[in-house]
Amino acid sequence: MSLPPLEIVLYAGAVSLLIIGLAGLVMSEHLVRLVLALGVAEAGGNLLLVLTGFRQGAVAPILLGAAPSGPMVDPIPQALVLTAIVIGVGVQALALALVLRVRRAYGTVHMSALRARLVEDLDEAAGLPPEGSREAPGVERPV
Amino acid sequence: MYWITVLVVAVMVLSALAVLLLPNLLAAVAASSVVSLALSVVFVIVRAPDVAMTEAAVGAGLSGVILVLALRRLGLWGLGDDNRPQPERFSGTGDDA
Amino acid sequence: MTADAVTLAVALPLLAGFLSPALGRSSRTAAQWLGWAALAASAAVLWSVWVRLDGGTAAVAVGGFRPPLGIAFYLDGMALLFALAVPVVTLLFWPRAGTPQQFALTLVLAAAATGLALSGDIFNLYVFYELTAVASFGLVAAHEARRAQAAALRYLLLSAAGSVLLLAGIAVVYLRTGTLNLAHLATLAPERLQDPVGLAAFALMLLGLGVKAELFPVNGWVPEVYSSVSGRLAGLLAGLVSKLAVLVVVRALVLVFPRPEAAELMLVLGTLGIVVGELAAWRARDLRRQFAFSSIGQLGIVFVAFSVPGPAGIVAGLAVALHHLLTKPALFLLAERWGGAIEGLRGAGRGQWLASTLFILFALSLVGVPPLPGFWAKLLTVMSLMEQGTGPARAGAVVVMAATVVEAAYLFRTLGVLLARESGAESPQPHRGPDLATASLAGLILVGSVFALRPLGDGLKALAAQAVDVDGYVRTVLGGPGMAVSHPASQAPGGAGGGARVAHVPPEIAS
Amino acid sequence: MRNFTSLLFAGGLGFFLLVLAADLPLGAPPMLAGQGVLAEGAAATGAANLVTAVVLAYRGIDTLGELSILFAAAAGVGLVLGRARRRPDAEADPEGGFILLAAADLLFPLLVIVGLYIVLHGHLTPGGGFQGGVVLAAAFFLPLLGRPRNALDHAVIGWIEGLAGAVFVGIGLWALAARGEFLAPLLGKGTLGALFSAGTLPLLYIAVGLKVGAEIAGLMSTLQETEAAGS
Repeated sequence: MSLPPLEIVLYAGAVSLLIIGLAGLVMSEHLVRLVLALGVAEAGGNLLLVLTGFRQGAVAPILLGAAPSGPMVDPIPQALVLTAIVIGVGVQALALALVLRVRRAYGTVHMSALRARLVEDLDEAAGLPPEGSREAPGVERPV
Repeated sequence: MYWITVLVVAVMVLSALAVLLLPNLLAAVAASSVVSLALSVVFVIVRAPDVAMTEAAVGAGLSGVILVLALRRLGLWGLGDDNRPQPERFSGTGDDA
Repeated sequence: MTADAVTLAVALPLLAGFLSPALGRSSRTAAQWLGWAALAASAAVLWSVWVRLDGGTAAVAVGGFRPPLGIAFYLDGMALLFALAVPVVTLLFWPRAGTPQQFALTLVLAAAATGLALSGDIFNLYVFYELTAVASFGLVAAHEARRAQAAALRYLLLSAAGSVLLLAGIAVVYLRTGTLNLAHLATLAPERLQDPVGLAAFALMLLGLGVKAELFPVNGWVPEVYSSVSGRLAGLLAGLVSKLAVLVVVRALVLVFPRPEAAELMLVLGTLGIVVGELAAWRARDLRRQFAFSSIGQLGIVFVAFSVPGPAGIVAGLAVALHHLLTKPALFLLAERWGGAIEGLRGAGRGQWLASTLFILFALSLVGVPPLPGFWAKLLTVMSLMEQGTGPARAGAVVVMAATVVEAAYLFRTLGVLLARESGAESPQPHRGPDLATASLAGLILVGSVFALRPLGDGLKALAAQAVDVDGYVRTVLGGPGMAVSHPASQAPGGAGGGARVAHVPPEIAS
Repeated sequence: MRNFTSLLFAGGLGFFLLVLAADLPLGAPPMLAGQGVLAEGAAATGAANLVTAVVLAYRGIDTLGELSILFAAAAGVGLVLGRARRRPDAEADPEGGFILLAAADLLFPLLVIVGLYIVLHGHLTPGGGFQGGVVLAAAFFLPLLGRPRNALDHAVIGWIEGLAGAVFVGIGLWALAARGEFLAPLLGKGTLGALFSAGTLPLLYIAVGLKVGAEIAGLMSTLQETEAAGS
């Protein structure tokens, strides 16, 4: 019985974060928790990307002194992840600002309630009568 | 080294689960900061010091502050159970599934 | 002007966008003129590059780093056509009544869309894709009505989930191939991505890019967003941004994932999109949502057309996409003019003859009534599908034809209401002229193209031949002077350096 | 029902990704482009930190896009929360306690220096414009927590972020004019590892640091100033 190699442990961690985050995104109800789940999923994606450049026994891609002291890990995925992290926090801030605004306007922080009221709002804006008898609104929206 | 990695990854995954499952949102935000901190340790382990610094500053620090500010403005700044109190028609079913 | 200057088409709108909010504090007019100037300059640069290339192709190494290492922009007819459409359409749909912040976001959106058309590097495409996404969230949320903010939030969450999948797909591709450049990937793909893992990566990327392209399972945002924002913004998003996302998918399909399974996946999702979109449009009770769902259906046809391998599919897809790029924004402008529930529009079209004529024209073309371009686009699609001859392709062709019937049913029903003799309860006021001017321009181009079908067809064929020429792409990007010297791919993948190793002998994992 | 299908979806995706692991070259990536950067990155850019070389030189336009995303997000937050909508109760906010105030005053110069250090050494050591920018933003935001009545001047922030972005694009355009390639590295490479080396890369990182700092400070103070959502 040998232990799984280090990369597998890390890869499993990254995939777990991705799955947990995506599961949270489809199942959560509270808007703030949806934003949090998104952050977890992004963290998983970022780790996955960094792992694509990792190799055993290599050093960080920074030249200290004249000659490199052995093989280095791939710097490209690290640069990509720097970009992805900053993108993630920008999107998160915008999402939270929208949550605040939506809460102020609709008085709810729950996704299903928000969705129902949004549909009512759209009907009202289009001048449609608020109709309860309309067959399940879910049928009309392709998700 | 190996067991440290396993430990950090385990902490990271368990905190990620906690983000979804903790009933209190302030606690969930704290858990998400723990995810980021553990992740930045993992980045150090995979020889990505730049990414580790960014993740610690941005993921754990900045995004934690933004989340806490938002929670304060939402009036969810407390240690109660955030799934119940909203007086709404659709109360949080499935929030902690 | 050398081809290198094409980076200006991305850089200038960004520069103007950065300065716009600060400048707008002192003078809103100055910010507006700055934006117009930047977009006009961007269009001029792209036009002059197009003229210079004269049907050829070129690659631009951004920053001067040779392509597999640095980022390359690839210029061919298809890329330049869509890139040129960006500043032109953005100028036509400029948010005239907006704030300097909205100008800034519109400029950033234009820069990102241009980048999507030109870039030849998958992560750079991801960055531009995210930039279009964030800019459009801001633009949607800038509307005063609270429904716009709710729609923007739901759009953001869906889109961000898609981006995570896209990022995961990119990670899998990079792990397999060690490169991000599309041309380099095209050389490596036959060896490293022709298996279930490659297909999985394509599926992840398709779902991620599909959010903007209104692809079937990830298009829930479409009706909500398009019916909460102004007709100008809806036109911009439905007409332009969705097409550029499709363009990226097509590039990935042609260059990196030329497998029948990948095309079949696109065919199936596109077909489902047609069915869901057209049926929902048929059931919709207000003009905005009818057009939004119809947009989903049309994008489904685009995906179905592009799923046909070879130049025939590209020609058909480009025809449908360009036709939709022309008609749908104009229809959204007309919808803003009338707006509201279809039943409330009884007789609204009488007395507004220009608008009604335009509506009839676009509706007929969208349905595909013979002399109009929409007919030829659909005909090309159906013919290329039938020629392919496989079961799913035939089914797709049948669905496209059935969709035509459904489209005819609901568009003619709406038309009947608009032109009905008896007047409705309240007659909606006609407003602003400029919207009608833009729509009339689109109408003129549509009618004009009827008389230029042959040159247009030849032009599309030339574009398509260029687009499917994978060898040409690779040669242009990687084979330039001074680039092939120590191109890493030319070394045997098994032995390069200490780290490179072929995928199928991973001893650590096998143990 | 919805939860069940979602769980099924997530489980399926997880299973699928774990199966992928068997076919992926984990721990020994092909690194075709990566080898190239490792081999010639230092010589081509003069940066000792190769991640910085990739971020600012090889993939400089990615970084420009990333700055634009942050810019668009900050503009979006401003549009959504609205500058005019200042919290009516902001005047009534109590000042922070002595510890918070003293800490904010003590930390301010320290954070500014650390932030600048991180920005300026981005081409030599881990860190750079993004990390340093966040620290700078923290330096300016922290006193705000202690004294909620003093708000940051959004006009100044707007000019800083606009001009810093313009400087980044401007350096790119300068390279286009001088070398014919947008964002190509300019100026002498210097000695590897010296503070004044790597040509225009440190200048680019300073622009990044200022822009990121201004945007994040503006973003946080907008969030801080907005009125409570429930009211």
